Amino acid sequence: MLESLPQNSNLQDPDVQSALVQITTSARWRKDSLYVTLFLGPSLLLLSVFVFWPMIKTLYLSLFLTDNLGHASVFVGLSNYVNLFKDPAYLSSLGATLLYVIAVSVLTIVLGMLLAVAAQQHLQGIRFFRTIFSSTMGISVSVAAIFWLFAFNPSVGVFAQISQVLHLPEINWLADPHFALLAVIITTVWMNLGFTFLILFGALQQLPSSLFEAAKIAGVNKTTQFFKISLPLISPTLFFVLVVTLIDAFKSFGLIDLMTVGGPNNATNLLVYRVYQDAFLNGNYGLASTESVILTVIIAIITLLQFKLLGKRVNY
Amino acid sequence: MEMSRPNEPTINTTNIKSAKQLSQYALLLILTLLVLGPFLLGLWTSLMPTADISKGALWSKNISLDNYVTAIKTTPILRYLLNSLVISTVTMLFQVLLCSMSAYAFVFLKFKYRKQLFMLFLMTMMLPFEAEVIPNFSTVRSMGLLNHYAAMVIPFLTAAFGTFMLRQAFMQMPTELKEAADIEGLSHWQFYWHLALPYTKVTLMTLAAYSFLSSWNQYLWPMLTTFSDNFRPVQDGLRQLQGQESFNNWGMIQASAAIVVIPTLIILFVGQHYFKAGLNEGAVK
Amino acid sequence: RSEAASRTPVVFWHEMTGPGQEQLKQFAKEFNASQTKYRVEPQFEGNYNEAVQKILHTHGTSASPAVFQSMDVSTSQLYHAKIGTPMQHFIDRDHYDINQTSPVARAFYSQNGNQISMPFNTSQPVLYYNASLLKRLGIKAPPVDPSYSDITRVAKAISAKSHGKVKGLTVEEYGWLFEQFMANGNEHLANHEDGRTGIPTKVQLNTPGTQAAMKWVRENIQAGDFIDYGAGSQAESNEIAAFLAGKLGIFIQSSAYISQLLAGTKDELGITYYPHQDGKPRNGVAVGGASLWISNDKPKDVQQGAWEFVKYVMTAKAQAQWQAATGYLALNKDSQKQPILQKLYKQHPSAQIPSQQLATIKANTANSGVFMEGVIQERNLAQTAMAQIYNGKDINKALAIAEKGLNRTVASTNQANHYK
Amino acid sequence: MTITLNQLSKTYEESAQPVLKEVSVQINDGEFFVIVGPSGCGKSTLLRMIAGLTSISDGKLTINGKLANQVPPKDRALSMVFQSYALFPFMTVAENVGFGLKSRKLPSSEINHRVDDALAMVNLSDLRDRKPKELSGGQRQRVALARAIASEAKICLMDEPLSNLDAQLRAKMRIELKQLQRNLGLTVIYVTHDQVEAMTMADRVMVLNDQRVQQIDTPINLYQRPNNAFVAQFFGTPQINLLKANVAERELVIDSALHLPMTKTQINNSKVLVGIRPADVRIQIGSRGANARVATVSYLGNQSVITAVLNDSQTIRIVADSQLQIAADDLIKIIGVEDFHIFDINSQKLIGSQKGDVSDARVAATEF
Amino acid sequence: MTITLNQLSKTYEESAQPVLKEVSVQINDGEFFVIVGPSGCGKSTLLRMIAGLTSISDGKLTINGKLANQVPPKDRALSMVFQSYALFPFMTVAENVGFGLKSRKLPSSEINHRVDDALAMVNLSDLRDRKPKELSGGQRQRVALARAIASEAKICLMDEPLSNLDAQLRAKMRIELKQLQRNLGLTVIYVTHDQVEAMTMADRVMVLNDQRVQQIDTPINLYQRPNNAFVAQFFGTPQINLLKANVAERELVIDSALHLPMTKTQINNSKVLVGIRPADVRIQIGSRGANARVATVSYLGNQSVITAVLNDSQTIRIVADSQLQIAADDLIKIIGVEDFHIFDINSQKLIGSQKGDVSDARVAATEF
Ligand SMILES: Nc1ncnc2c1ncn2[C@@H]1O[C@H](COP(=O)(O)OP(=O)(O)OP(=O)(O)O)[C@@H](O)[C@H]1O
Ligand SMILES: Nc1ncnc2c1ncn2[C@@H]1O[C@H](COP(=O)(O)OP(=O)(O)OP(=O)(O)O)[C@@H](O)[C@H]1O
Ligand SMILES: O=P(O)(O)OC[C@H](O)CO
Ligand SMILES: [Mg+2]
Ligand SMILES: [Mg+2]
Repeated sequence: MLESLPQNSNLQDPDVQSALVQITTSARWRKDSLYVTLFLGPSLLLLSVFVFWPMIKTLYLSLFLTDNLGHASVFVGLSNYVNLFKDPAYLSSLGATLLYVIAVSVLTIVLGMLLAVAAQQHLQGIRFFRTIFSSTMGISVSVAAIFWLFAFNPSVGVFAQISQVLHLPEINWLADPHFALLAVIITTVWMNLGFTFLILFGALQQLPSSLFEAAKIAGVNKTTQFFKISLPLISPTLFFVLVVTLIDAFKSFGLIDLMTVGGPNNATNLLVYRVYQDAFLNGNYGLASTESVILTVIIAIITLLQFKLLGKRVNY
Repeated sequence: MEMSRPNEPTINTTNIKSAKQLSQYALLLILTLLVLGPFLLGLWTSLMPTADISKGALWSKNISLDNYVTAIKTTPILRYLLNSLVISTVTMLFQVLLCSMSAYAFVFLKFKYRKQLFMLFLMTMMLPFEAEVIPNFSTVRSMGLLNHYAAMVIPFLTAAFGTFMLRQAFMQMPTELKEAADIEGLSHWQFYWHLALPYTKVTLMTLAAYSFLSSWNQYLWPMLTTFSDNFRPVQDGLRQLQGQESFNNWGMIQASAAIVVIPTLIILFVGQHYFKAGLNEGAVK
Repeated sequence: RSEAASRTPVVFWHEMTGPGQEQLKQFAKEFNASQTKYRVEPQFEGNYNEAVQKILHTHGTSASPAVFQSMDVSTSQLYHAKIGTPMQHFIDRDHYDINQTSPVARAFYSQNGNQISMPFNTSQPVLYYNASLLKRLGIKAPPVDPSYSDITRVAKAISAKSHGKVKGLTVEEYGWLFEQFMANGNEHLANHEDGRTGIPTKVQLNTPGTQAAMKWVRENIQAGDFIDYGAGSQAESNEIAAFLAGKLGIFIQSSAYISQLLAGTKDELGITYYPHQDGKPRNGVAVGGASLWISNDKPKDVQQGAWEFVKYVMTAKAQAQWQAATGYLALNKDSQKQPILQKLYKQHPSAQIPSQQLATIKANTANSGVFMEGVIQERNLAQTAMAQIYNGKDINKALAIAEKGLNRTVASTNQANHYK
Repeated sequence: MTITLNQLSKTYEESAQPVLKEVSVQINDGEFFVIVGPSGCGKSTLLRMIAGLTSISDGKLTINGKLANQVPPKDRALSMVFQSYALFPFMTVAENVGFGLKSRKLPSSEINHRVDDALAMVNLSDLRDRKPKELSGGQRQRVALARAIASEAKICLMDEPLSNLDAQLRAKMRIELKQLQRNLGLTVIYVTHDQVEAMTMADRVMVLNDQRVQQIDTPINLYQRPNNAFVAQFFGTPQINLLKANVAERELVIDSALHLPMTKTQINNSKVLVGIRPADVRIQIGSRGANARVATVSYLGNQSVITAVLNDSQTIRIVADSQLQIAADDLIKIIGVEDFHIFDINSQKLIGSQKGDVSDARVAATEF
Repeated sequence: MTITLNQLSKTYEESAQPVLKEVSVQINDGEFFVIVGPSGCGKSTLLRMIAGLTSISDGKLTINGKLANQVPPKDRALSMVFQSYALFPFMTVAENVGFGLKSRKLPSSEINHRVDDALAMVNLSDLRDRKPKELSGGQRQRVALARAIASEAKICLMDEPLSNLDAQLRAKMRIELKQLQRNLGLTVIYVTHDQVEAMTMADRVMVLNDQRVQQIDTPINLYQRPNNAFVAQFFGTPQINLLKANVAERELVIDSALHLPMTKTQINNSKVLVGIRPADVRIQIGSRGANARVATVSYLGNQSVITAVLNDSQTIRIVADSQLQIAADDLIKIIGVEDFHIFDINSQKLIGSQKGDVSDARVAATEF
């Protein structure tokens, strides 16, 4: 249809444009598909190479034993999976991971929200506090680990010193399997807090003020305003934060490596750390791939659940 | 939640009000202490000689910047910082660009299989990169990217997650704005660049912060793909330092940590003003 | 500048920290200054465990090293992966006098008389105690060849006499130490003589020897004189820091730490042999440490440069320097006469204990180290068992689980690599 | 730029009921076409369908003879004032107005010129550097208007563009809009709920109600010859009186005390609705021969609106000169009506109109 | 619930200029108080200051005798209709209306009852389960209105609550609002730009312009005794004519061909502005003795608005019966005016008013 166009047509000219109304319909689709390629193409390509393909490859490797050099060597079907689920250490890793993820997500969001709400107050110097609250955002894994390793140190750490002064039982935070995970959770939450705060705070700040004015006029108290207006309005953000924290928690690696290397007694041997150990320390790629697949499935299930359960209740 | 504009400070006349304020300040201070505690502790010890720190002392007669001098002089900490800065900045810029573009496509362009493609994107969000390091390692290895910035940047140029987040933001734009733009005859690119991006500035900033931080916090991947200080980013660099000081040179390690934190904190403080209230008010009735 | 550019770069990967790292840098500097053809670039690659896979997986890429250090127990795996040019090749070609190098150390890294890699840093696990502290508290020092109960006595005394301010003892959750308990008790970890006579197909971790060792630790834990620092380099750092700060009395660790321990405190350092089970003679412990390898994926001239460097660090002088700087045993026979070591021994007689220990060991297959793939897994499993036991789990159960896990790993490794 | 609507219908996806049914009209080049109707009748929907913002459920839309159902908005070359303004919040007033032009790559001198003119026209030149949130409601509306004006597209759709302005400004804007439309030869489709606007500006008016077009006609005709009772009621304030009447020979019996003589007699119904504009009722004050009692009087400048109750308790609205001294409960006599319309009582369709006389009502004295 | 504004002023932080200066008034319990003024004059601002949503820059606000400057909005016990509606987007219509009641923990039967009533009043019962985005503009506005109505707070602030409704619905709403206000004894402060609304509903009207109060008075007085030319111009459509005139002995010389006799003579100025309502001008058609030429005629139902040009080229607006056969360029004779006001030509303040006579203009024949 395009051939019927005048050769040097000026598409900017409104008159010509309207003359083209019918013809451009198909041309527009073509133009749109150009945009689609332009807008979507790069991302799609990258994701294919670095996400989709690896996933398939991982799935493949998980069905094999791998040799010294990481090549698939003996097809074993699902026996990697079976062995893993028979391994109590793996099961306890699984449990620890779930515990960690839930604790981190809940604490991060609740505390982040608390900070965000506190920072909404209109007080002199509130900007200073806002800056403080967001400051842990600038603190990275290794730095957080260094700060907290010191704090948790059994001989010179603050916690040890405090309990010594107060004659409390000394807790060997990082070597005691009952406390190591808690120590890592505390550190993670602390590290996450700044970013979560900033996002929630930003979202709260963007809410249309007129709605709160209307609520104030209607005599709605602040608590109700928060739960009935702010929360629904920032529910997309909250949902976003929840998804992020959860997924990120599942992927936690750095703090573990720096603080506990998975110990003591696998108490902090979270799933990703296991993948790392099996692949890059033990050289057992088949097993590590299997663990990767399981990790992926868990994250996928939880994310899907979130979308199913919460996604609908999120107000857009 | 008090939403009145910050530019309208209320003058407090009554005692009740100031009592209330006092309690608000108290709360803020407690929160500040909780947030800042470990950080201040770290900063403080970075000024003390390690010998005193290992004795568990919290006070020393020799408060100085010596640890910083040592860290800068004897370790490649500044190089690590530079590496991270390069990697994170490039990653962030591309992620914001590519994610916003694909998100735009999912919201404002109509095409076949749009829904299915988006589901595919969503799926990638659930496929953690950490679970795919094994094949990805072979990929960058066969691309000859090992021990190079490229290995740490290229796989992260886009993110399903960012796409998801920006799609959400775009969907929250009042439809009237897109309509007005259509009426004005804007091309997709124009709408994307001049309206969609500014409108979602807060989300973009959030994503930028997030992608910068994610990149900055990358740990496993650089650990697997870098083998020399020339390319090692700061997280792994600090880990190296920590490992290298085989008995804890707390002072110097804390100082290195502080050196790493300070620039990010500065960026953070500068970036704060983007989170102003009411950026998009007055658009529609 | 152009002179520097024209040199052939020789990338050297190592896993040394602290003074060891400093000394390696120093060696590289000296070596570079000593000739004009090569430029050795040392790069730290994390701990022993991490380095193995890095080496394997960069092999064949531009990122791979020309010469690298790899730990004792990785030898089997690297050998099977065929990524190094055997040292024997260079030795033969240059008619290098390999006999100047300690035979015990050499033996660890050779197969059928062929030198696979060059022993470079060789350590002994020993027991350290704070001699000054014992004096201060009026506690009798342990004997040079202590039994478990000798140590328990001292540990308990430290804890009691310092009113709990100083912890008596720690034994890191560390697979290497676990292996040494077996070696010292004359127990094989793997069949086929710890892998020396064939690829292991069966392993044991739950033995009378390991149970005795764990009971010993448990006894100390129950007595309250024990402190657990966990596992990994963090734990090592913490125990040393505590020791240096006078908060810990006794610990077991590699001799590689001697120089740091000497430098880190004014207290007098006490060293004994690796403790042994009561009522059983010590069988002796295996050497630890690592060796140097030359990659076979680099051009000839690069490999030549690597070989030159290896030779350089193996000289009597360099080895003496190395021992003084770290605590690894100088492997060159002539090193002991070097003034730097003479001076060290004079100042700190205890610094000689590790070499004495090694010299007094009668080599057998139980105390020559395990030649087996998957030692890292073994160590993880052993460490986990140790952590469990330290935290109260039944010793027998914990060890049995670890043993079962390791057998499974060995089986699947053998299957995957088609070892029969 | 003729726009033809051929049986356009719209049903929103969420709801089953159609919002618009079979709307047909041809809007001519250069015409000022006004759409009116009660709130929620589908005016905005229709406008948005023409703009291409809302999909057409059924029927055909042609612009300049070409089928346009599927043409994207930006290819329709039109401008629009949104009922909800749709301003770009992060741009200043001037940027909002000039943005479309800029993106069409007009020379910047041309842009500046048009922006200045448009802002001057809506009295916003002083506020050109403000952001929307710093504007009053009426000012925001004027920005939206200025944006459409500056675009100079040949078709301009306006959705209640003056609803938030005061009478003076609105009067001024009406005049200027009308001039602009004439000068540029624009085809304007204009939604309003303001009758004065519809009456004074429109070439033709479309009245929408109950999903359907009720009438499309010139303002005068709508007022003088309403198709049905709804249209009659829709125009004129106060609203036309619709009184039930029995048809007798040669007269309509509204009430025992109020009869209207009929000149035409071809009425088959026995009951009808009589439509009488309040301003067409003539009254006398005083209880003598009174047939209605005043219920309320509201003052409207130089006129007053009186509601009075007839004998049979039908209510009638009357516009009287405010000079008239009258108060609630006064008795009045309706002495005649100037014009009246007769509607079918069921279909509400117009049956006939009649010029009356100011004193022709046959009035029976009533006891109140 | 009396509300007293004592010298209230407002300056927005971003701008240097004040928006409102020294606004003082006492609004009585149960009063229907209307605020009018041109777009952007500060009506909404004033309302928001009373509501406590915008801070007061200067002056005192007392509610029931208590200083209220710092009282938070929710403690002021008032309801408000926002100009921009401020509906909660994720709540249905009914939820929007009931939300405030719910959070005040009213019994749910009471809430349902009030919500139903309010929705019925604004004709939205059918749409109770819709979300705001599925509503038309006028429907959204009615939800906002219903929310305020349901609240039954003793003080109700309304910011152009009917601006998006059609005339019929608006008329209905006016009546119902007024009734509601009376029945509940509400104190209503009502912003509008609709004169009819101001005139018919208000007990008193405040006219704002130029940051200041121009006049506070009953509707009748505003119309009949405007304080100044602005107020005079603000009320009445078409707008009052403001003609320049020279003061001569016993008459005002508007134009060589149009003189108005004066009964009062205490005028010291030599030039004044004469304000004449268009409906007060009486004309005759025909060139004989004509003193003006018709420029435009616009048809407004039963009336027509004529603009005519006088001899000295001043323009005059005239409302005439639409029965009158008249067209552009016709010559007419202004034969007299009913009422007129005299304003100072500089201060624009009222100097005097005079009842004229429909045929008292001394008219000289004019050459056109
Ligand atoms: N946030 C603000 N910052 C600066 N100026 C403002 C702000 N809000 C309003 N204004 C200005 O204050 C003046 C009064 O605004 P207001 O909204 O009270 O007007 P209004 O009388 O309600 O007008 P309208 O009838 O158009 O709604 C306007 O000129 C407006 O531009
Ligand atoms: N998205 C939607 N989904 C369902 N119904 C809708 C939607 N948008 C509008 N409606 C309904 O369609 C009808 C027509 O709406 P429209 O906005 O066209 O009315 P309008 O004539 O412009 O009214 P107003 O004068 O109040 O603006 C209304 O009853 C409205 O409730
Ligand atoms: O710490 P090192 O260097 O003494 O080595 C200990 C073990 O031998 C490593 O396998
Ligand atoms: Mg509408
Ligand atoms: Mg307003």
